[in-house]
Amino acid sequence: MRLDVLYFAWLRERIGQPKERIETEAATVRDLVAQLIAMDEYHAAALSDLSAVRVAVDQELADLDTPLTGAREVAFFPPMTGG
Amino acid sequence: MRLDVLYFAWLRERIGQPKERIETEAATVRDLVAQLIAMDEYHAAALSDLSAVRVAVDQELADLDTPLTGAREVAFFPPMTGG
Amino acid sequence: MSARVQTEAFDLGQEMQGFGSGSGAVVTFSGLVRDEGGRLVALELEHYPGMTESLMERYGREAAERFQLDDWRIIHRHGRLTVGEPIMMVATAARHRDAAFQAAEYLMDWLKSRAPFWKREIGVDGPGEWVSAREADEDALTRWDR
Amino acid sequence: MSARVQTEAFDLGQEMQGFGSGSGAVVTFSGLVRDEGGRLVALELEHYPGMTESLMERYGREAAERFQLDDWRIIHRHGRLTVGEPIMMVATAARHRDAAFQAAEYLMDWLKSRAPFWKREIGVDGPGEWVSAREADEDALTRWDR
Repeated sequence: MRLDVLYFAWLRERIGQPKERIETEAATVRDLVAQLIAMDEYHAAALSDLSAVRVAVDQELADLDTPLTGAREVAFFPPMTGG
Repeated sequence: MRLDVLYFAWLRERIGQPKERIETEAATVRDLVAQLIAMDEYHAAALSDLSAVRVAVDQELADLDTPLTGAREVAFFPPMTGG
Repeated sequence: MSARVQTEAFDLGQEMQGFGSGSGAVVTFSGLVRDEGGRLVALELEHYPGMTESLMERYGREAAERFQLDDWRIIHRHGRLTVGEPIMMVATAARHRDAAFQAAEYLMDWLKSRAPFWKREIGVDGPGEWVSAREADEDALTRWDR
Repeated sequence: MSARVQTEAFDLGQEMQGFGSGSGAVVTFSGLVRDEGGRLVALELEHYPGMTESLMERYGREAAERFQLDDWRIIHRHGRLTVGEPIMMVATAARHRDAAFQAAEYLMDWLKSRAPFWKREIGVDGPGEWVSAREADEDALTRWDR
């Protein structure tokens, strides 16, 4: 399947782009992270410490075990600092 | 001693005036209340149920046992409803 | 850092011009005259001149110290206030939101049950009852005694 | 009852014109850019377009139901915001003050740790660090899970 993968804040900066289209068979967010980390050193650096990373699947907050069945958009970002 | 005695809200209405000057030897608020109740039926009606009455001595919240030594102004009023 | 008692209306936006600039968090509370389902046309507010002003100042200063406020303002009206009009406002400015919220709630709890104001309802047929104190307002105040 | 994400500044007074008329109690919270002791000149705010708007709407509606609000408004800016400028505001209107205060605090707790916004400091020497999430903000949110 094809997923739009989005990055925000310092994750966007480390990866070097705000968005990319990924061809994947990942069943869960965890599988997708493993695939991204294997891609290159930038992804690996951005996603190495997952305790500092939050994820949303189709614009709903999710976690590593969230399944990607039917998903179209996955976003990675640091803990939110709005308000 | 001479005291200015003030009334607010429905106490003012029942007593029929906002302020009166009272010559008294009352040692405490309780003594003053007894003296006022003895004055006439209006004071008696206004001050009969003291659970619905609050008192301030020289513009500080007080109670029945507060001494009147040196006091110049005593005010009786219902529980506050500001805000 | 000011407390005012007045008959005139006030404008929240105007009062907040420049208020708390330099702070991170500003909280305001405004109390408005409700029509109580069409039963009321106005409220008549009486207060204890002298005592009101000095208590408002004192509690404002106490809240400023307790919650480390950068700024505070209390405005309370008296006289005849028609439905929909503002009765009073409290504003607090602090570094973080927790302090600003807590100080505003503290000042409101205090105003509701310790500031010498009394409200009388003015219905469609003229002056009605004096508003009774809510027991919840007394209870609210005790939560700060810790 | 509205949520807005925008780059433009907003005016608290203008936003509050007519807000909550008919209600007894209106609470507002405004967050402003602090200069952190002269260290900062601005903040740069990034957000997740689409997700932000839908979450703000959803949480506004949830708060309205939970706290029986008569009205609510959430405005959050993004882009470059200079020191002293408003970052965001929340306003709530309810019959009594308790509900209005609680709803405003609930929305703020939520915005601080669940709304997809990220702040970067802009110092006198240019762009600096991304602001870290405060642990206190996460803690604040858990108090509503009762």
